[in-house]
Amino acid sequence: MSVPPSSELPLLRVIGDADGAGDRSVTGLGDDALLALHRSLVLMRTYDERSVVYHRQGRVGTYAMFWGHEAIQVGAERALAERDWIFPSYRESAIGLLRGIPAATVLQWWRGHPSGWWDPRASRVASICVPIATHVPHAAGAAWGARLRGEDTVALVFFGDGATSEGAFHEGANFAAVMRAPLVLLCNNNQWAISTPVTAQTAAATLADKAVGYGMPAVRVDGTDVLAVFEAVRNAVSRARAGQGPTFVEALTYRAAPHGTADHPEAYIDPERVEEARRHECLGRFEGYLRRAGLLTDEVAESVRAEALAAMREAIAAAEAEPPGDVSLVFDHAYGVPPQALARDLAELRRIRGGT
Amino acid sequence: MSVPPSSELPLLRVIGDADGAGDRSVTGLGDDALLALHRSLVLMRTYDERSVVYHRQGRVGTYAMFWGHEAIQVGAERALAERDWIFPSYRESAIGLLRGIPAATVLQWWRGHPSGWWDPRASRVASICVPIATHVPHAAGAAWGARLRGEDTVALVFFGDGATSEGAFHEGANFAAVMRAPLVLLCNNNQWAISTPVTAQTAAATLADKAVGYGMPAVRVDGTDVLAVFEAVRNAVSRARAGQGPTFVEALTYRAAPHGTADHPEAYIDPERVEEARRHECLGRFEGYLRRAGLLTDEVAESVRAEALAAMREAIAAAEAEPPGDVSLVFDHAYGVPPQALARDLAELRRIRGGT
Amino acid sequence: MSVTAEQVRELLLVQAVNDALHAELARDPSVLVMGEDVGRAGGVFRATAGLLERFGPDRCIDTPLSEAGILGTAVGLCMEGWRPVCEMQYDAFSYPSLDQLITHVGRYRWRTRGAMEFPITIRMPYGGGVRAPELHDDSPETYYAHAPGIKVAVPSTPADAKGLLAAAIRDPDPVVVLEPKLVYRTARGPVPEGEHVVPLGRARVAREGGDATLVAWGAMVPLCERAAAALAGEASVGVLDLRTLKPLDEQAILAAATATGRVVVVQEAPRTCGIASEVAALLAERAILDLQGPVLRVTGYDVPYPYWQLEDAYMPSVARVTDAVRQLLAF
Amino acid sequence: MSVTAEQVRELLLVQAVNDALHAELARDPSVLVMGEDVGRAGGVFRATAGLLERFGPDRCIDTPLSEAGILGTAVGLCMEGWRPVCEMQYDAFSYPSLDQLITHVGRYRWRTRGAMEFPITIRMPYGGGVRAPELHDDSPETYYAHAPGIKVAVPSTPADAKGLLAAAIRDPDPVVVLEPKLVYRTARGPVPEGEHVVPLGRARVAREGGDATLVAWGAMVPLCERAAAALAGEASVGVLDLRTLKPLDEQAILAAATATGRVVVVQEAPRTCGIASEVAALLAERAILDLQGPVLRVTGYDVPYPYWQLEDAYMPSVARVTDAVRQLLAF
Ligand SMILES: Cc1ncc(C[n+]2csc(CCOP(=O)(O)OP(=O)(O)O)c2C)c(N)n1
Ligand SMILES: Cc1ncc(C[n+]2csc(CCOP(=O)(O)OP(=O)(O)O)c2C)c(N)n1
Ligand SMILES: [Mg+2]
Ligand SMILES: [Mg+2]
Repeated sequence: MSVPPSSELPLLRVIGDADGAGDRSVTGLGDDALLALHRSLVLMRTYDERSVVYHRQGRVGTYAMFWGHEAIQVGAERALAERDWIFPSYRESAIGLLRGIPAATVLQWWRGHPSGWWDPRASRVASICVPIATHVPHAAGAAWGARLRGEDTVALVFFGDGATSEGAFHEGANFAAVMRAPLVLLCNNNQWAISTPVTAQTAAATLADKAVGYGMPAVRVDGTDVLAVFEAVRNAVSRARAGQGPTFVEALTYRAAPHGTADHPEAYIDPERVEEARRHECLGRFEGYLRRAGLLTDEVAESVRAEALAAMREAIAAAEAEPPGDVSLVFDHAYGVPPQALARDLAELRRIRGGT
Repeated sequence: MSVPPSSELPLLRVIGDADGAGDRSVTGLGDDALLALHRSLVLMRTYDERSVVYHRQGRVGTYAMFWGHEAIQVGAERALAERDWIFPSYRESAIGLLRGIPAATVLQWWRGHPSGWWDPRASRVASICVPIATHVPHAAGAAWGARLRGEDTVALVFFGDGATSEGAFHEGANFAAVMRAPLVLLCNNNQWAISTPVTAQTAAATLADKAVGYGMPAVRVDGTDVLAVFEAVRNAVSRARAGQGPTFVEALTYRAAPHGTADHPEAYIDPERVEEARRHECLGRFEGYLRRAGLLTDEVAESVRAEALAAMREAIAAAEAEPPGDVSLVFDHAYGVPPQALARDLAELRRIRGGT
Repeated sequence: MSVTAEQVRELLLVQAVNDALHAELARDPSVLVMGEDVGRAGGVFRATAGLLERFGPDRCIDTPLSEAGILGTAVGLCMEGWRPVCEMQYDAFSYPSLDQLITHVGRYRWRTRGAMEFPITIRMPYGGGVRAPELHDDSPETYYAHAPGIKVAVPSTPADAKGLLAAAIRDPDPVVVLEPKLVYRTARGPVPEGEHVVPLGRARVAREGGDATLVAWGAMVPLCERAAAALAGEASVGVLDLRTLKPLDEQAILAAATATGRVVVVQEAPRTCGIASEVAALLAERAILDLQGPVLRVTGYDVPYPYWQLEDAYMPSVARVTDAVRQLLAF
Repeated sequence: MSVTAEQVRELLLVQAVNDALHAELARDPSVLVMGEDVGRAGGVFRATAGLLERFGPDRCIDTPLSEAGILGTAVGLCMEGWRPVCEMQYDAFSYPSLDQLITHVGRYRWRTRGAMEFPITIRMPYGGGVRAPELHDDSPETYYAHAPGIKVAVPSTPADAKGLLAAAIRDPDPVVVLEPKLVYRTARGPVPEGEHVVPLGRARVAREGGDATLVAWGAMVPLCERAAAALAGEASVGVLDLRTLKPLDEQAILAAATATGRVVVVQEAPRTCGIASEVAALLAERAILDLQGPVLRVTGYDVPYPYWQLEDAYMPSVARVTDAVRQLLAF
C-alpha cells in the first residue's frame, strides 16, 4: 500500500471559530455525549491544575502537567471501547480517570506512594510509561496479541513529537504495520520536547509523514478540538477493528504550560506564543461550541467545575490519609517466584530498622 | 520540505535490454571510465567467487558473499571523491578493494587474522560493521562532523532492506536529516534478510518511502545497473556536497546467492526466482552494454578476468604466508591508556603458554 | 516441578533446545516463539526447526529485524495472555533490546504490583570459540543478571538445555536462557522425552572432588571437566555447574567452599563485574572462614573479544584453569 | 597530568561540572557538547548552562530525542576529529544507547588496531534519593564497567567532579562519568579555577581510619563519612572514595585491606554483579590473608528501584552501614 505524504492532508476540525463559523457536528454524539465530554474535560483540567497547586504546596512531587492537552486525551478515550487498551506516557498519567481509576490513585503515583501503581488489567490502562517511546512496542504487541487470539480489541498509544525520534517508536510502529496490529498511534505534537522544538526534532514537513515509511495511513487533527480528535480516532479505531491495521494520528497542539514542575520555559519559549495557545485552549473552545449549540449554561459549567474541584479535594485528602507503604513493598512483586536472597534482605532490613 | 512517496518514483535505469533497447549513456563517464568500472566489477566478482571457494577449502572462515551486488558497490564508490567516507556493512566487506586496500587484508578479516583490521583513516573506509544498521549513525556523525569543520566531505553508508527495521537506522537517518549531514543512505534492497522477505520486513510500498518520514528525498535505482547506481549516487553526492543534506537511495536487486556460507536458502527461496536473478546479474548486463558499445571484446574480458584471478591467488597466498598474530594482540589497542591489569594478564598468559 | 518423562534419547544440545520448544508449545497453547528467521529457516542454528510447520505462523513468528521490537512487543503480548519465547540470533545482537529488558521486562510485574505476569523467555546462542566474525562471540550474562527482575539460566548439557528452557518458559518471571553455541553440536547426551523440567536456581555437581572446586557454567563446564581430569593425578577436583546465574544457588556454592575450601571460578565474559566476581564476593562474604586460599578467577579479559585466530588465547583454557588450581593447592 | 589552577572557588557539584565544561571547551576547540536540552535550556540540571551562548550552536548541540543517535553519531564525529561530550539526561535514559556503547564505543579503537581514537565522554546524572518518578534513580555503573574498552568515573566532591570530567574529556578512551545527582546541589566545596585535572584510576582517602574501611563512590561517599562519624566512639573507620570504577585503583583497595583488614563496600546499585562484588572479588583473590573477617556489601537490592516514598528503605543508609561495620568488628 502506498500512502500520500501527510503535508497534503488537511487538518481535521469540527469546532469552528469563536463566532461559530465552521462548526460541524459529529455523527453518533448526542447531547448527553457532548455534555459527558465536557465533564471529562473539566475533570482532567481540574485534576491538572490542582496537581500543580498541590505540588507547590509540597503535597505532590515532580509533576508533568497536561494543561491544554485534555481534548486529545478525552476525545481519544471516548472513541475507544471499554475493552480497548490505552498506553499512556507520563503526559497522560491521569487518563485512567476516564476509565474509573480514582484520582487519589493517580495522585499517589506522583506522590511516590505504592498505591499509585494500578492493575492495568482492571482498567485496560497500561502503566504510565516514563522512558520516551518505549511503550510503543508494548502497545503494538498488545494489539497484535489480541488479534492473534481472535479478539477484536484495539490498542491506542499516546506519545509526543519528541518520541518520534526514538528507535523504540520506529520499531514499534513498524511491527504494528507488518503484523497489521489493530493499533492507533496517537502523537501529541505539542511542538516541544522540553526545550527542543519539533523543527529540531525532524526535517519532515509533518510528523504524520512518518506514517508513509511504515505503509500506514495518517491523519492530522486539531488537538485543541475534542470533537475532531474523537472523530479521527474513531475512524482509526474502526479501521483497526476491521483488521486493516494501524493508523498514525497526529494531533496538533502547543505546549502552553511548562514541561513539568521543574521546567522554566521562559528560557526557550516565546511567552507571546504561549499566550496565544492559552487563548485557544481546548476547554474554552469546546465550551464555546456547546454554548453556541445551546447546551451549556453558566450554571451547568459552574456546577461541573465545582463537582470536579470537590472530587479533587477528596482525592488529595484520601491520598494523604493513606498510611505509608510497608517496607516489604520494596521487595514484593518484583518476581512471581523471588530469589531466596530477597527474604533474607527484608529480614535484615527490618532488624536494622528496629522491626518496621 | 515535503517529499513525494517513492512508489511514484520511477526506477532509474541506464543499461537497456539484452538487445540494447533503452541503453543510455551517463555524462562524465568516458570510455576509460567505463572500462575501469568493468575492471572493478570483475575484481569484486572474482574476489567474491574465490572467497567462497577458499571457504570450501577451509582457507577462509564464515563468509558473506555479495554475488550480484557488485554493481551497487562499484557504482557507488565511483560516484564518491577519494576523501569521502564509506561505511560498509559485512555485505560490503571487500569495498576497500576499490580504495586500494589489498585483497589479502580483506581475506584476513574473514580468516580472523588481526591484519584483516585496517586503518579507516588511510582509505576512508570505515571498519566492517557486523551488527545490522548500527553504523548508520556513525556515518551520519562523520558526515555531520566534516560539515561542522567546514569541509565538504560526504559520507555514504551501505545497509540492507532488513536494516531499515532497526532503531539504529531510524535514529541515524533522522539525525542526518536534522543536521543536514552530507550523507548518502544507500540501501541494498536485495529483498531478503536471511530468510525474511522484504514484504515481512515492512508494510511500506517501497523502502524509499522511509525517506518521507525524515524529510529527505529518495531515489530508486536498478541495483544490477552499475551506471544507474553511479548516476543516482552522483546526484545524491552533489546534493550532499552542496549542503542540501542526505538522500536515501534504494538500489533494487535480488539476493541470488545464499546469505552466507552457512546458509541454505533452498529452504525458503524459490530456486526459479534465484535463477532469474542470476540471469540478470550485473556483470553480464554491463558486459553486454560495453559490447554493444563496442568497448569490450572477448580478449579484453578474458584478460581482465585472468588478472583478477591472479591477484586473488597472490592475495590468498600472502594471507596464508603471514605468521599468526602475537598473543599480545589480544590486549593491544583496546585502550589508549590501558588499565594496569591488562599488562599483568598478558604476562600471566605468556607464563602459562610457556612464553609464547 | 515434576519430571514426567519416561524415555530418554541421545540428543545434541541444540536438538534438546528444539525438543523443549516442541514440547512446550504442544503443552501450552499460550506459548509462542518469535524472532528473526525462526520460522521459514527454522533458526540459523536450527533450534526452532519444525515449529512453523507444526504450530503455524501464529505460534512461530518470523519478525522484522528489530530486537527492541521483538522484546518490546513481547511485553505487550504478555498483556494479552501470551508467553513469548524470544530468540535473539546471537549474543551481541541482543544488545539493541537491553533498554526494553532493563526498563520494562524486568520491572513491569513490579509496576503492576504483581497483578500481571511477564513470563517472557529470551533465549540466545552465546559464547566464543566458534571461529566466527566479530560480535558472534560475546558472553553477555552480566548485563542480564544485573538487571532487576530478570533471571538467567545457562545449560551445559543437552538434558539441562531442555529442562532449563522448559522451566524458563513455565516460570512466571522473565528468564534469559543463554545457550553455549560452542557445544551446540558437540555436547551430546541423554535427554528425557516429553515434558522435562529442571528447576531454576539449583546448581549441579558435574564432578565430585575433595581438594578444590571449579565453578562454571555453559561451555566452561566441559572445559573444567577436562581440566579436572588433567589434574586427576595431583588432586581431586570437583566441578560445580551453576546452571542458573540468577538466582545463584548459594547453598551449593557455599557447600563447595565448605567441602574443599579452594574455589576457582571460570567464565568466558570479561572479568570486571562478571558472575565470577559475584561468586567470589559471595564466598568473601559468607564463607571467609572456610576458604583455604584465595578465590581465583579465570576469565575473559576486559578487552573486546579478539580476532578469532587469537580467540584460544582469550578464552579460558585447560592450561589456565589447571594453573589456577595448582596455585591454589600450593597456597 | 598537571594541575595548573591558582585560585579556588566554592562551588556546588553541578556548578563544578559546568565549570569543567567551560574550561575544556575553551581549552580545546575539538571538544563539543551534545545532548537533549543541553543548549537552549542549559541542561535540565543546568550543567551545560552558558555553553551555547559562549561557544555557539556548533559546539553545544541540542540533539533530537535519540540516545542511540547521540552516541552513534558521536562515534562518527570522532572519525572527523571531534571529542564529543555526550549528555544522557538521566541514568535510565542512557539504556537506549547501550548497544552503541557495547558494540562500538568500546570496540572501535581496537577495531582499527589503535589507528583511531574514540575519546567520547558520556556524562549523566545518576542515582537515587531524589524523590523522583520511576527511572530517574538508577545506578547503572555495572553496565558500563563491564563493557570492554569503557572506563567509568564517579566524582563525589565538586573538585573531583571538575577534575575527573576534565580527565575524561582528555583521555584518549571513552569514559562514562556518572554524576551523583543526589548531591548535585548539596555537595559544596573548593574547586580550583581554570584547568583542573584529577587523573583517572586513582582512589582518594576521604577519611583515615585504622579499624575498618568503607569503600564507596558517588553519593555513598558522604553517606559513609556520616556513618564513620557515627561510629567514632566505637572504632576508627576510614572511607575510601574510589573515584574511578574502571580501571579500579587496586593498590588503594589492597592497601586499605592491609591496613584495616575489615572492608565494607557500599553501593546504590542492585547487588548482583555490582562494583561492590568486584571489589570483594579483588580482595578475595589478592588479600585473603589480610582480611580479618568477611568482606561485607551494603547495596541496593535485586529489585526495581522503588516508589520514592519507600526509597530510603532501599538506599544504603547510615544505619545499614554502621550495622555492617559493627558486625565486622564483632566477627
Ligand atoms: C528515553 C528517554 N530519554 C529522555 C527522557 C527525558 N525526557 C522526559 S520528557 C522529554 C521530552 C519529551 O518530549 P515529547 O515526546 O514531545 O513529549 P511531551 O513532553 O511534549 O509530551 C524528555 C527528553 C525520557 N523520559 N526518556
Ligand atoms: C543487530 C543484528 N541483529 C541480527 C543480526 C544477524 N543478521 C546478520 S545479517 C542479517 C540479515 C540482514 O539483512 P539485510 O539488512 O537485508 O542485509 P543483507 O544481508 O540482505 O545484505 C541478520 C538478521 C545482526 N548481524 N545484527
Ligand atoms: Mg512534545
Ligand atoms: Mg537484504
